[in-house]
Amino acid sequence: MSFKTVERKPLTFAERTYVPQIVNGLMTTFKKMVKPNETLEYPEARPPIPEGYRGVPTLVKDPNGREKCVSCQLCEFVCPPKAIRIKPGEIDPTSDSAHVEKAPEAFDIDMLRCIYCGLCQEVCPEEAIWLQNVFSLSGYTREEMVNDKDKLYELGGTLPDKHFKWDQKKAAEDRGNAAH
Amino acid sequence: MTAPAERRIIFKHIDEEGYSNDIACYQKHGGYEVLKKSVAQKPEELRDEVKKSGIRGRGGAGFPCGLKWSFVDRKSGKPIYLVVNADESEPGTFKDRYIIHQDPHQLIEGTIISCFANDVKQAYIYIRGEFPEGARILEEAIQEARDAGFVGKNICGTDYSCDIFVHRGAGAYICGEETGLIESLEGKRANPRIKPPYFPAVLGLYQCPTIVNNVETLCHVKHILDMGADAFLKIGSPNNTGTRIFCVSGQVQKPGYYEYACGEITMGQLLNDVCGGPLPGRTFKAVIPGGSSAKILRFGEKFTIKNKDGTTKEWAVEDIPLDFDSLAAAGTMGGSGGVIVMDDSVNMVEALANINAFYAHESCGQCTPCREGSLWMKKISTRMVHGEAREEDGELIKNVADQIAGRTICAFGEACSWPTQSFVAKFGDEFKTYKDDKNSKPSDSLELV
Amino acid sequence: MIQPAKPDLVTVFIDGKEIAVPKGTNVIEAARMVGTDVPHYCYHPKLTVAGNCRMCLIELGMPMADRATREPIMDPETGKQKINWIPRPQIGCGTTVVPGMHVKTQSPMVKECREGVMEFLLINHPLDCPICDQAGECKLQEQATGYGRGYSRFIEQKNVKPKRTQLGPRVTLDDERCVLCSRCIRFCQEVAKDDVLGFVDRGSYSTLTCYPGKELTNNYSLNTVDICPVGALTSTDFRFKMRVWFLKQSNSICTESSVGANTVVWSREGVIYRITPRQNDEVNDTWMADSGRILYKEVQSGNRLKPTSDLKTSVAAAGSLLQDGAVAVVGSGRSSVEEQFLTAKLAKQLGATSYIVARHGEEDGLLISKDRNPNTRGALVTGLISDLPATELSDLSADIDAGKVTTILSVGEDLTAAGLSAEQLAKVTLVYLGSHANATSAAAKVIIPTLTVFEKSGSFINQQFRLQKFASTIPGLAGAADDRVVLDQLLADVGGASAGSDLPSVWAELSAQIPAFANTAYANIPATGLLLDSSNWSGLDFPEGESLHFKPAAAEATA
Amino acid sequence: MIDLYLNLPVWVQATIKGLIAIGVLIPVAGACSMAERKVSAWIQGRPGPNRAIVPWVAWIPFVGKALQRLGVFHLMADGAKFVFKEDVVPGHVNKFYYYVAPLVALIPALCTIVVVPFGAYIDATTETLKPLILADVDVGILAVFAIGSLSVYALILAGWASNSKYPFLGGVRASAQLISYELSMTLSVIPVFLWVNAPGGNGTLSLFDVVESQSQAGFLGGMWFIFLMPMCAFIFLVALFAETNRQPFDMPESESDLVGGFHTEYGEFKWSLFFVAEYVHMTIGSGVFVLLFLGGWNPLPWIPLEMVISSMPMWLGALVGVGCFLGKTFFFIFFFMWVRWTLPRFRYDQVMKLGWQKLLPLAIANVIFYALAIAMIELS
Repeated sequence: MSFKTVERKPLTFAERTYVPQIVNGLMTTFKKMVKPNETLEYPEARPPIPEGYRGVPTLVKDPNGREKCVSCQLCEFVCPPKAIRIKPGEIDPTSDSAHVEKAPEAFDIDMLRCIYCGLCQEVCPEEAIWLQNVFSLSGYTREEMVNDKDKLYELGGTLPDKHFKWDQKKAAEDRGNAAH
Repeated sequence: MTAPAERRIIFKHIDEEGYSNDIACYQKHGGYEVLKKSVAQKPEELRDEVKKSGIRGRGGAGFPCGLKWSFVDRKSGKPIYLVVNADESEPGTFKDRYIIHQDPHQLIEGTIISCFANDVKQAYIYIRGEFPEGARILEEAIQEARDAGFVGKNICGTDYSCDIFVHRGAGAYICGEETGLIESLEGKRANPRIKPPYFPAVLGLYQCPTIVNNVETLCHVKHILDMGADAFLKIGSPNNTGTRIFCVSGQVQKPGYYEYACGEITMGQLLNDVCGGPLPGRTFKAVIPGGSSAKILRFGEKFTIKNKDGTTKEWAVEDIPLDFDSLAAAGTMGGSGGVIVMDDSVNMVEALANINAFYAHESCGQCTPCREGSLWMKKISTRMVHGEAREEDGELIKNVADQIAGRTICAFGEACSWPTQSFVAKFGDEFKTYKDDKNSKPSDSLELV
Repeated sequence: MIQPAKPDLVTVFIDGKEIAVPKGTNVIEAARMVGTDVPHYCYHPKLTVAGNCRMCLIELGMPMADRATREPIMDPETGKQKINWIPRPQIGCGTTVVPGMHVKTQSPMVKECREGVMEFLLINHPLDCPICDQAGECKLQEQATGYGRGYSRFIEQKNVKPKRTQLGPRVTLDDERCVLCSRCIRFCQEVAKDDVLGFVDRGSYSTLTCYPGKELTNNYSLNTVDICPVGALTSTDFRFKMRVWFLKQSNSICTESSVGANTVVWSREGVIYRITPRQNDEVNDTWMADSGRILYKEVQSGNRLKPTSDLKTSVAAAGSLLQDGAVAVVGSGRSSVEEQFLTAKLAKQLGATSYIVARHGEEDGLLISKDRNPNTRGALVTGLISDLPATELSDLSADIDAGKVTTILSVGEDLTAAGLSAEQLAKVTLVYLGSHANATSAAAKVIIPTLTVFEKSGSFINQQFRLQKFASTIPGLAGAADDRVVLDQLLADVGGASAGSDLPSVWAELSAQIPAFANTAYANIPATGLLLDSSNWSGLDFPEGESLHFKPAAAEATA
Repeated sequence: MIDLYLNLPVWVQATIKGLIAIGVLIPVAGACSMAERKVSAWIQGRPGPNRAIVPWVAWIPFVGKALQRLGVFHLMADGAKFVFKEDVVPGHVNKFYYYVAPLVALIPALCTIVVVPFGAYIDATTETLKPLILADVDVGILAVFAIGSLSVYALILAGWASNSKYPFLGGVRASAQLISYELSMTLSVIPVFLWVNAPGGNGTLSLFDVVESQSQAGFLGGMWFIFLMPMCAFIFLVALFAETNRQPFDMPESESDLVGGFHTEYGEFKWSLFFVAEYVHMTIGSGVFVLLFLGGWNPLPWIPLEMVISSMPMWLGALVGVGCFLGKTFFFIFFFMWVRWTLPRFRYDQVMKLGWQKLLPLAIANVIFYALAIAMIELS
């Protein structure tokens, strides 16, 4: 025996006519009708974006304004739809962040390909790529939908940093081995 | 129990009034007589005599000298070299310097005899770079000996010729390691060689068979051949023959060098009776018996030692006879004879920081565990004394040391990890509580080497 | 019990597996033969053993024997001879096998040693993998996955060392990443014979540097980058260009000289990023010259010939030119065997004399020979030429002046460089097949753009008469045609019998017509090349002197 | 004005009245589509359509905004869209019937209005209440049923002409369903007319007379038929839902199983005609229900319209009557929508079962019951 018959309570006459149920249903919907709306009137009203929301991928700078991306191309590698394209480059030796050595020369994310999976953010060893709260992105041409480096930094802005690892590195370089 | 009397063989004349390091004085005290006697014998006989005497190397490892000589590849057709290791850099050791400064001819005589015994035509004295005076004295002494016909062509009128050159070291602890020394002697960085295949007895200096012996060992060779192996065997205990020079330093009343027959004196006798005990108002806390790389002994700890007949005996630190085997049984080593004494005023973390700083500075940087590990240990112990000690640091530093010992090219791996291992093993509580220890002086003012 | 091995073989037991290895093999190589990887940094099979990384520590044991009687001591439990394990770990690279040796490469002690060494190597390593070009082919990364701790116990300040040191014109050094394995130093001493590298400072502060006043300028400097197990030595050319995991590897042959160094070409999406040597112990070991590594730049050079009309039209135009007038064919020592064969066929069909131009340069006795044509021997074997070529085409020059030649087909050769004057070129009708523009292409009536060696497949015959194949590494320039196709179509156009231009067809013909290639098919040429019978040409006086794995016939005879 | 109108020939008057009726009905149908969206939105807690706005209306303070929020301009946008959308005709359809079907749907729907009175006024000359109706014919309800049920042909035609399986199924369902419920519906109004045509009166099927009989003096006379004959009203209502293809009876187009039912292949203006027809149906059906059971233009039970408007000018009285009627009708239209967004759609077999096995026996029993009851009253 692989099944069990469930005893059901026999329906009363009123129940069998369904009329009380229908009336009940009508009451319910009427109550709903007079209640305030539950929907959000986008775009005038915007939803609160929860923490950790995976919106449009962006590039961020550290609080000193240094671009965090070092073009390690791990995001390019991990990106499932191959939306990311990076051309690595060397940082100008006269620059303040010359000690970082490497930065992207070009960084494109094709938003027509992007699936907002967040793997790029997860894989980024420099915490440079973040899926932030921009959730609606539109354009008239395919080209417009490819975010280049400038656009990505404009979208990303500056995020607080906990580590300042490159600053520490530079400080250590300045201090030399004498300290220990 | 009072200490037995000093038995000076090598330092017999060293402290005598008017004893100088010129050849005339040396000959007046019977110098070069053994050489004259030896060159008349067959080299094999000399080698057998030395082997029979059981003399163990005084450089630190305590390897039997006769055995070492027997390893030398005499069939290769290549010249055999003898190198005198006068690169005395083990902290706490200063015996070789005294021999060189006070009695260089004793060394030269021992060297030439050894050269003759091993058919060596060319010997080098590799002297520590920080001993410029010693080098000068040696140069002069060799010149005197050469002029007297004891060194150079046709020694003592025979057709045997052997010359000695003094080579000043490049100033590194690792130059005292025999293969490092050989590399340095060849004019390279003193990076120890891998063994196999570079055993000095086969592929040593200039890829030729090479004997590397300590200063004190070679001096003993002279005395062995002088008194005969049988007489030498009677000094000291079996397998630990001859006398040893103990260089006592640290917090005792009378530090200095003392020569005793091996195993004749215990640690307690040496420190309390010979050296006058601890400084007023202090008690002994620990002692390192054989140079800074030897494992430390903590006063108050007990050692259960197995006798040969199967019975056991119990030793306190004070009861340990100062010979190679007894110290090894107590978990440390006779090493180079540098006895470093610490009393209760010493904080062990700070002492270890000092030792670690030395070894980190001296690591040659060739192989990974010692190169990275020694500096890491230094960084940990330095951080501790600079006020950032953590409770787990003791365990960490010991674990780092465990990762070094036994995995390096040369013995430096052990040398730098044994102090840490033993300090933490025996004074682990001090490492745990260092941060809260009232007696500690965690500040930058603590000067490390 | 040890099986009686062949005299030159030694039986050893690695992790219990018995294997007979040649005498003198070290434990790492022996383990490799049983398929066990012993991790290492400083050891390199082509360099002397330094034994300083301590990563290859293994446990070593010998069968126990009674000291006095030499009787083996048996273990009653297993019935086998007891093994006397050495309590301290030994290095695998510096330990050569002896009969009956037992090795443990996977024991807990070995694992602990490796983990310890890994931790030590990483504490002062900057861990800047995101910006390090070695990432992806870094031995530290590889071994860290197996033996890394996963977290750091090191809370102190890491050592600071010089970054971005220019060791030479082509090599950039990041000292912080260096694990002081000394491979580069040994390479410079032992292979390049240019002892310029060394360590300064002591202990953990040891730093790799050039000797004062010296630079790493030798033509083999980039091999130090190849053998550097970490990201310390980087190629200035390749630095920060592309991550290696994106790159496709294709086997190729260096065209710099007749040595024919085996190479790997690394490309991504039709762009070549670097060329590295490929191991071939008979030709180039694991080395190649720096000058051969920049040859890929010709693919994107500005003077590439671009198609102006479709192939059919150009071939028809060329064909009609070649059919009237007295024709001479100038083939090339840079063309592949297949192309040279087709060129010879075409010349035969046209009744033309065929030439190739010799190119000579300075040889370095290592991997660059005097003959700078990668395939002079190919021209001899395929019958394109019958004698050694000259650097100047004086016969052809005389024929032009005498009016005996009115049309010249040049397969990628610049005739002005081969001694013909501009006036002489103006006198004749020129058909030029080639990938790059030059004075000859400028004077040519018909130009058919073809591919560079990186864009096509084929084979070369090097100075040892070793037939070596190369594969196309990137798609060809749009519109440019494979030389083979062009030659084949030209042949068909001038009335010859075309047997197809694809490699199997050409090779079917080659193996049928050329005795040296009998029973050879392109697909069957081994990756390390196929040594051909060179006795037919032993009388020729080839220009090459001695190099890494090559001795000229004369020297061999005297030796 | 009224004189002028009354002096016009009868056919001109009829035409004018007809145009006015159509002019009201079609916008009402449009408004229904709007209302449907709004009602569904409110029930579902949404604001519903609220974006479209004509610029110059937007400039009116408050009102413009309010109208926009109400979504009234979507109606215009929708209409414009239907008119201007590309007229796509699938290749596989039977063109003639395909084009005819929407017309067949709309024409009967609009025709029924002819016999439906939508108000009443006091004729100044006779001082009696006269209906506002296009054609005050005696067949009344019969005409409504007769013409109204013609619309099923539109569905069948559309389903057939589309030459595609879903529309075909939709058409088949429509025909079966309409026949099933037509019976109950017709039976359900018999008691009403039995009551109205009490013995002694002259027989009538006029809807005006039905309303009149709900505005008599006395308790029973002023009582609306919904109170007098609730079962009739119930059966009529259920059948009405089925007849107008409103949920839960929208079998012909049930989009969950038939994609779009009979109009799957229809688009743009032609589709909108079906739409309008459905809403017109609904409007007229509601109107008939109001007339039959809710006292027509009488404002409240026991308060006849005559009583309210006797002192008013004729035109005002007429307006009040129309207002009462429209108000009730609109409520009913709202009721239709309310039900739509409350009840789920029946399964087709349930629809058939309900129609034949439940509603029809009930309707027959109902007729018998009221026939007997009325006979008893008459006899007593």
